Amino acid sequence: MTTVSTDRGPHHRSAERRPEDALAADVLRVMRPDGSLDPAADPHLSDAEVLALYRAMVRTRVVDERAVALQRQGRIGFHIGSLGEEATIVGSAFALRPQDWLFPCYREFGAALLRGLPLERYFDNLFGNAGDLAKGRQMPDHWCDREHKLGSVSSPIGTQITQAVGFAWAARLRRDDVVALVYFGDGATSSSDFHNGLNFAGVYRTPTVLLCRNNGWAISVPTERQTASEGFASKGAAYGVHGVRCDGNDLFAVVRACRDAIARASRGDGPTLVEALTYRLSGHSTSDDPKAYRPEGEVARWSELDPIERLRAHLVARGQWGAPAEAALHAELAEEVRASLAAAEKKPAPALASMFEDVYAEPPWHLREQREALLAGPRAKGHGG
Amino acid sequence: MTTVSTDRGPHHRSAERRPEDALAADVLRVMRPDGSLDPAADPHLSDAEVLALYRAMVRTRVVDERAVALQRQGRIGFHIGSLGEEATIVGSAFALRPQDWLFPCYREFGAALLRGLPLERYFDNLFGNAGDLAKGRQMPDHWCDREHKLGSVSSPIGTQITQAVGFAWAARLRRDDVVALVYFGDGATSSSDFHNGLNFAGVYRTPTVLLCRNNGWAISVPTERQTASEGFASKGAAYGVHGVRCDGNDLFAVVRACRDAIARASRGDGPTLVEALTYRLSGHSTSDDPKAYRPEGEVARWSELDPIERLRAHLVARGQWGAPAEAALHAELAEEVRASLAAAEKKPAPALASMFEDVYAEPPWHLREQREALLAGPRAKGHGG
Amino acid sequence: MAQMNMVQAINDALRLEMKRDDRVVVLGEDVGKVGGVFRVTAGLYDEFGDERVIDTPLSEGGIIGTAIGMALYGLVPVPEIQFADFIFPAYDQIVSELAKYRYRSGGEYPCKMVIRTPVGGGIRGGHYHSQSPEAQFIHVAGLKVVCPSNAADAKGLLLAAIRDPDPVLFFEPKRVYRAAKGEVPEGDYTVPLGQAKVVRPGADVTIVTWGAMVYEALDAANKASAEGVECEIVDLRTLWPLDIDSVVASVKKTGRLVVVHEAPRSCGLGGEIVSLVNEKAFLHLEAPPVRVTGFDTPFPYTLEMEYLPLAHRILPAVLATAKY
Amino acid sequence: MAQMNMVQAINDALRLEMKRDDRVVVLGEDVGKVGGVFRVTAGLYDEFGDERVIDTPLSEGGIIGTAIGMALYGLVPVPEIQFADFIFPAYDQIVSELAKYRYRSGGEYPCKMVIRTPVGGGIRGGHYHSQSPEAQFIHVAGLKVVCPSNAADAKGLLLAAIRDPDPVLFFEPKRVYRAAKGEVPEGDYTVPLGQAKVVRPGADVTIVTWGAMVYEALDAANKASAEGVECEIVDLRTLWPLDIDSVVASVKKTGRLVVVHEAPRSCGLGGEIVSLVNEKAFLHLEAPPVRVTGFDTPFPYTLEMEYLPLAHRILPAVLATAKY
Ligand SMILES: Cc1ncc(C[n+]2csc(CCOP(=O)(O)OP(=O)(O)O)c2C)c(N)n1
Ligand SMILES: Cc1ncc(C[n+]2csc(CCOP(=O)(O)OP(=O)(O)O)c2C)c(N)n1
Ligand SMILES: [Mg+2]
Ligand SMILES: [Mg+2]
Repeated sequence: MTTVSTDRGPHHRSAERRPEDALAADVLRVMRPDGSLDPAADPHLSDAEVLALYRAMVRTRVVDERAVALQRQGRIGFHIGSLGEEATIVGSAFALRPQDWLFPCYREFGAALLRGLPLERYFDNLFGNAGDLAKGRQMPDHWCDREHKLGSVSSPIGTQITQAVGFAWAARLRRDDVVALVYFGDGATSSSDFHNGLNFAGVYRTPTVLLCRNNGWAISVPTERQTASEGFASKGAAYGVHGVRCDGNDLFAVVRACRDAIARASRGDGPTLVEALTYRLSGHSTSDDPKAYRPEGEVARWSELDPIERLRAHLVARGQWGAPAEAALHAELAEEVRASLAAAEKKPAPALASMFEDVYAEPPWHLREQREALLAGPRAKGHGG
Repeated sequence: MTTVSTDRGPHHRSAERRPEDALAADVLRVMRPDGSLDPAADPHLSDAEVLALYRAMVRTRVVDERAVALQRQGRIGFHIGSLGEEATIVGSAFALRPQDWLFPCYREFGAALLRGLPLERYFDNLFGNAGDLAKGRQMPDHWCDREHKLGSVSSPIGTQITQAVGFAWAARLRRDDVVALVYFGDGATSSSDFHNGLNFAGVYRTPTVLLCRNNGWAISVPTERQTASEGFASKGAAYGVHGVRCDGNDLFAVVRACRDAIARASRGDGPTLVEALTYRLSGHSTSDDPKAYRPEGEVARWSELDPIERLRAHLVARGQWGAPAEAALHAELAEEVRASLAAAEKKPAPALASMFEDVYAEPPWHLREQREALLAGPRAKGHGG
Repeated sequence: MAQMNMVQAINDALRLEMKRDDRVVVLGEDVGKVGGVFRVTAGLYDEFGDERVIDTPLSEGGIIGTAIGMALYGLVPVPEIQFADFIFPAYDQIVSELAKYRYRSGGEYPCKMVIRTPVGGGIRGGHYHSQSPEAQFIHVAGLKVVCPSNAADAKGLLLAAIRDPDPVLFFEPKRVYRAAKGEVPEGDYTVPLGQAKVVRPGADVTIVTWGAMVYEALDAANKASAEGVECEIVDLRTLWPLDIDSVVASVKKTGRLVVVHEAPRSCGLGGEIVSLVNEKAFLHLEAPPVRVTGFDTPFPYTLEMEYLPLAHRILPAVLATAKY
Repeated sequence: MAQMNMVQAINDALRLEMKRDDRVVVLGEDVGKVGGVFRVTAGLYDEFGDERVIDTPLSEGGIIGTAIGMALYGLVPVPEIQFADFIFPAYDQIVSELAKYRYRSGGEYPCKMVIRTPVGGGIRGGHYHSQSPEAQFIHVAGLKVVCPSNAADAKGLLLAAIRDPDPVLFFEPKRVYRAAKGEVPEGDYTVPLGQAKVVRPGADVTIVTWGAMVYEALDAANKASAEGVECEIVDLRTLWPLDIDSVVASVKKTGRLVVVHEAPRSCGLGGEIVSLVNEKAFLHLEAPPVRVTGFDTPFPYTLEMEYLPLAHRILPAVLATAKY
C-alpha cells in the first residue's frame, strides 16, 4: 500500500469558535447590544431576581477562581470550572421550580450553590474530607446533594442524560409534576447515552430538559469534530424532541429558554433539547493547558461576550448597579469564601472504615473481612478508622 | 404512592403498518401502479438485468421457504428469512460495484447469493457443518464470505454499522474507490452503534451507504416505539448525513436509491442513509409467532405490495414473462436447491479440534491443553477430532 | 403447592410482587404485548398495563440508563435483557453507574433494580445466545448476582432480589426454563440471597456449581456413586456474595473440590472459589481443586455439547480428584 | 541507549512503527493536535498528519467500532482510550465483535488492533481515573492483554503487540508513566508477548505482579530481605496468555505464592493465577497462596493509598506466607 497523504479528508478547521455563531438569527437572545431587553423574548424577571442572579454568577466565578488557586497551591488535587459559562449554569438552575431535579455534568457547582448546596459542603467535596456528602470517595467537583435535589456527578461522559430521562419518566408514570433538567457538553452529544436519552425521551415524551452547554470544545476537540450537523439543537428532530438554541451568555435568554422548556414538560408536551451557545474561557480543567490547541484570539473575542460583564452592563444601564455595590459584593464574597474554606480545610479525611460502607446497603462477609484486615494492618493508625 | 393508571402516556398504537406509508409523496418510487416505470426516476436497467434480478428475488424466496421447511422438519435449528423484503435486499446488492463491500445484518442471504456465495455454502452454514465458511461456529444465517466481499453476520444488533463506516473510512484513507454498504433494521436505529456509525460517517464523510430496512417491526415492537421522529431517513440530518426514503418493495426504486448513494460516496460526497420502506411478511424468525402481536389484516394488505408480484406484473406487462417461464424457473430452482441441499446435508460436523482454532492466530498453551484434554476425553470419538 | 416450570415460577413472582408493590415496573424489548421471547412476562401487560410493563426501543443502554433514573426516583425497575449476551451495550451504565451510585454518593442515593436475563448454553444459540457472563459482573464491586437452578428457588430468589436494597443481576438458565419443573409454593415467600443449598450430600468430593449445571453435576454424581465415590453438590444459588460458609464446610468434610461452570475458565468464578478455598481451608485440601468449565473460546454452535461442562466431562474430573 | 520515561518510550515505539508500516493509524479523543492528555502521542500529528493521527468524536464505542472496520480493511489501528475507566462504552464492540471476529468467521477475517489505555491508581483520580479492568478482558476469549512496568519493556512490548496478529489490550500504568525512567534501546526491538520476567530472584516466596505494583513488590521484598525472607518477583508483562512456565517454575522453587494487583480481588486475575498454580504445582505449595489486591469497593479518592496494595500491605503478607 502507498503512503497516506493528507491532502483530502476532513481537517481540524483551525477557524476560531466565533462569537458571531452565538448571535445568529435562529438563536434565542434577549439582551440587545445596547444592554436593553427584547420585549418579545423577555422572561420578565423582577429587579430583585436579576440582582440575585447577578450575585449568584459573580459568586460562582469568585469560588471558581479560588478553587483554581487552591489547586495551584497544592491544597486540592483538581478543579474543573465554569469560567464564561455562568449565565448558562445559573440561569438554567434558576428556571427550575422547587420540585424539579437537576442532573449535573461536572461544571455546574454554580447551579448547586444557587439551589442551596452550602458553600462549605462544596469545599468539603474539593478537599474530599469527612464532611463531604460523597464521603471523599470521588474527585473534586463530583458532588451530590439529595436535599437540594441535585444528582450525583460522575466522570463518564453522558451517562447522566439517560438517567435524567428515566427519572423524569418515572415522575410522569407517578403523575407527579416534576421536571428533570440535565446538563451535558457538546462533546457528550457524541456519546451513546445522548442517543439513548434523547430517543427514550422522545418515545415516552418524558418531562426532561436536555441542556447542551455548547462551549466550543471537548478538551482539545472542537465542535465541528463532534458532528457534521448544523449545531446541536437540530439533533432533536431525529428523536421527535423539540429543539431550541439560545445565547448561553445571555442570562435572560437562558432563563427564557429553560422556563419555556420546563413549562412544556410540565404540561405533558414532552422534552426539549436546549442548546446554550457559550464558551469555555478557561482550560478544560486544572490539568489542561489550552495553549496547545486553541487559536490565538479566540478567548479575547469571547471575553467581549463575558456573561457577567454583559449582565453588569445591563444592570448599570438600568441604574441598579455601580462600583460601590460591586466592591461590597466582592468583599462579602471574599469573607464568605474565607470562612467556608477555613471550616472545610480543618476537617479530617474520611475514616478508614468508611471505605467499606455503601458498597452495598450492608457489608457482606468479604467486605467485613477486608475491613478488619485493613484496620488491623500497619497503616490503620492515624486515620480514625 | 398511588397506583399507576394507564390513561396517559404513549401507547402501542394498534394502528397497522400501512402500505400507504410506503407510497407517500416524499418516497422515491419508480414502478407506477399500472406497472410502468416513472422515467424521471428509472435507473434504466437492461432487459437482461431486470430478468436476472427477478430470478434472484424468486431464488431468494424459494430458498427462504425451503429453509423454513427444514427448520420445521428439525433438520436445521433456526432460520431468519426475508419474505417480502427481497426487492430491498437484492436490489441494493445489485447496485454495488465489484470492488464494493457488503456488511450484512442477518436477513440478507439473498444479497449474498446474488454476489456469488454458492448456494451449497449457504446450506452448509444452515447445517453448521464442516463445509461452512464459519466452521459451524455460529447459528444458521450467520455466514461470511471474504471472497465475495461479504462481512460476517453477528447477532448483536447494530454493531456492523460502525464497522462498515470504519471500513469505508479506511478505504478513503487509502485513496481506494471502495464503498461499503451496510444493512440494518428499523429496530437497530435505536442502538448505540447506529448513533456512533452515523456520527463518524458524517464527521469523516466516509463512503458508506447505510441501508435501513424499515420492515415495520423489531420482533414484536412496532416502529413508532423505536422513535418519535418522522421516519428514519430524516435522522441523517442530525449527523450531516444525506437521507433518502425509497419504496423498498419497488426493485427499481431500491436500485436507483442505492446507485445514487454509491455514486455520491464514490465521488467523495459522503455517506447516505437510505430508508427502504418494506414489510416483514413472515414472523421475525422460525422462533417467533407474530400472531401474538400483529394486527389482523396487516399482512394481507402488504401482500398486495409483494415485491416479487409487483416485479412479475411489470415483466408480464413488458411482455418479458409468462406462465411457462415462471414454471421453468421454479423447476430449475427446485433442482438447484435439491442438489445443493443434498450435498450440504451429507457433510459431517466440524472436527472437534476445530473448536480451538482461530481464537487466536496460534493457540496458546491454555487452549492447547484444553484441546488435548477434550480429545482425550470420553466424547472425542465419533467427531473426527 | 403447584407444579410449575421455571418460566411460570418467575412469572408468578413478578405478578405477585407487582401486585404487592406498585413501584415495581418491568421494561425491556418485547416484554409487553408478546410477554417476552421466552414468555416469562406473559400476561403482565394485560394485567398491569403499558405503564408498568413497557416495551422499549432496541437499546440495552437506554433500558438500563433510564431504569437507573427510575430507581433514583423511587421506582423498582425490573428490566429484562433479552439474552445475557446482549447486556454489553449496557455494561457501562451497569458497572460505571448502577454498581457505584450508592457508594459514590456517600449513601445519599441507593440505586437498586433487578436485571433479569436468560443465560447459558444448550439451546443451539451459538456465540450470542449462550454465554454466561457472571464473572464480568462479580468483579465489579457493588452488584449482587443470582442464578437459580429450579423453579421454587427461582421464585423465592426473585422475590428476595426485588426486595433487596442492592442492584441484582438475576441470571435465568434458559436451558432448563421449561425442564426445571417442580413443586412451587403458592403465594409469597423468599429464598434469602447469599445462601447456598446442598442438593446432594456426600463425603468424598465437593462439587460447587449452579444453574443448569446442577443437573449435570447430579448426573455425574450418580455415576460416580456407582463407582463408590460420593459427591456433595453445593448449588450456590447466589453467586455473589457467595455463601462461603457452605462451600468451606463441605470442602472441610470432603477435602476435594470440583467447580463446574459454563463460562470460560480463565478469570471465571471457578478461579475465585478455588482461591477462597485455598485461603480458608488449605490444610483440608487432599487434592488440587479442579475446574470443569466452558473452554476459553467463543461459544460454538454445532459443537456446543462438547463445549459445555456436561456430566461426561464432570465425571472423570470427580473420579480423578477422588483418587488423587 | 537513551534515558526515557514510559511516556517517551511508548511515543518512540509509535513513531517507529508508524514510519515502518504505513497501515498503522492512531485514533482517539485528544490524541491529535494536543498529543493526548498524557502526551503519549505528542508530535505524531505533526509528523504523520491528521489522517494517521486522528482526533475523534467523544465516543469510545465509535472509536473501537470504526477501528474494527479499519482493521477488516487491512489497516492496523492503534486506538487510545483516554482512561481505562472509559473503555466500557466500547465493551460491546470489544467483547462481542473484536474478540470473536476471527473465530466466528472461521478464520476468514483476522481482526487486530492494539487498544492503548492508561490504567491504575495513585494519581488522585478517584472512581473513574484509577481502575484496572484487565480481568474483564481476560475472561473474554480472543483477546491478549499486556501491561509493562518499565520504559524499555513498554517500547518492546508495544512494538510486539502492534505486529502481533491478534487484538491486544495494552494497559499503561499511569502512576509510573514518568517515574519509570530507564535505559531504553534505540531503534527497533521487540519484547515477545507471553514472556514474564524475573525482576528479582529469591528462594523463599514468589510474588507475581505487574505494572506499577512491581515497584511496591520490590520495596516490600527489600524490607522482607532485612528480615531474612528472600522474594522472587515475577513481572508478568503479558497478562494474557500468561507465562505459566515462569510462574510455576518460581513457585516450585519457593513453595509460596503472593499475587499482587490493583484491581478488586474477587474474580480478578489473582484468583486465576492461584487456581493455575493449584492445578500445576499443588504438591509444591507449602503455604496457601495469598492475594494482596485492591478491595472489593469502587476506587476511592481520598483513601486511595489505603486502597492500593502498596508495600506496607504486601510485606506482612509475604512474611506471614514465609512463616506459614
Ligand atoms: C466516556 C468518557 N470518555 C472520555 C472522558 C474524558 N473526558 C472528560 S471531559 C471530556 C470532554 C467533554 O467535553 P464536553 O462534553 O464538550 O464538555 P465540557 O468539558 O466542554 O463542558 C473528555 C473527553 C470521559 N470523562 N468519559
Ligand atoms: C443488542 C441486541 N439486543 C437484542 C437482540 C435481540 N433481537 C434480535 S433481532 C431483534 C429485532 C431487530 O429488529 P430490526 O432491527 O427492526 O430488524 P428486523 O429483524 O426487523 O429485520 C432483537 C430485539 C439482539 N440481537 N441484539
Ligand atoms: Mg464542551
Ligand atoms: Mg424491523
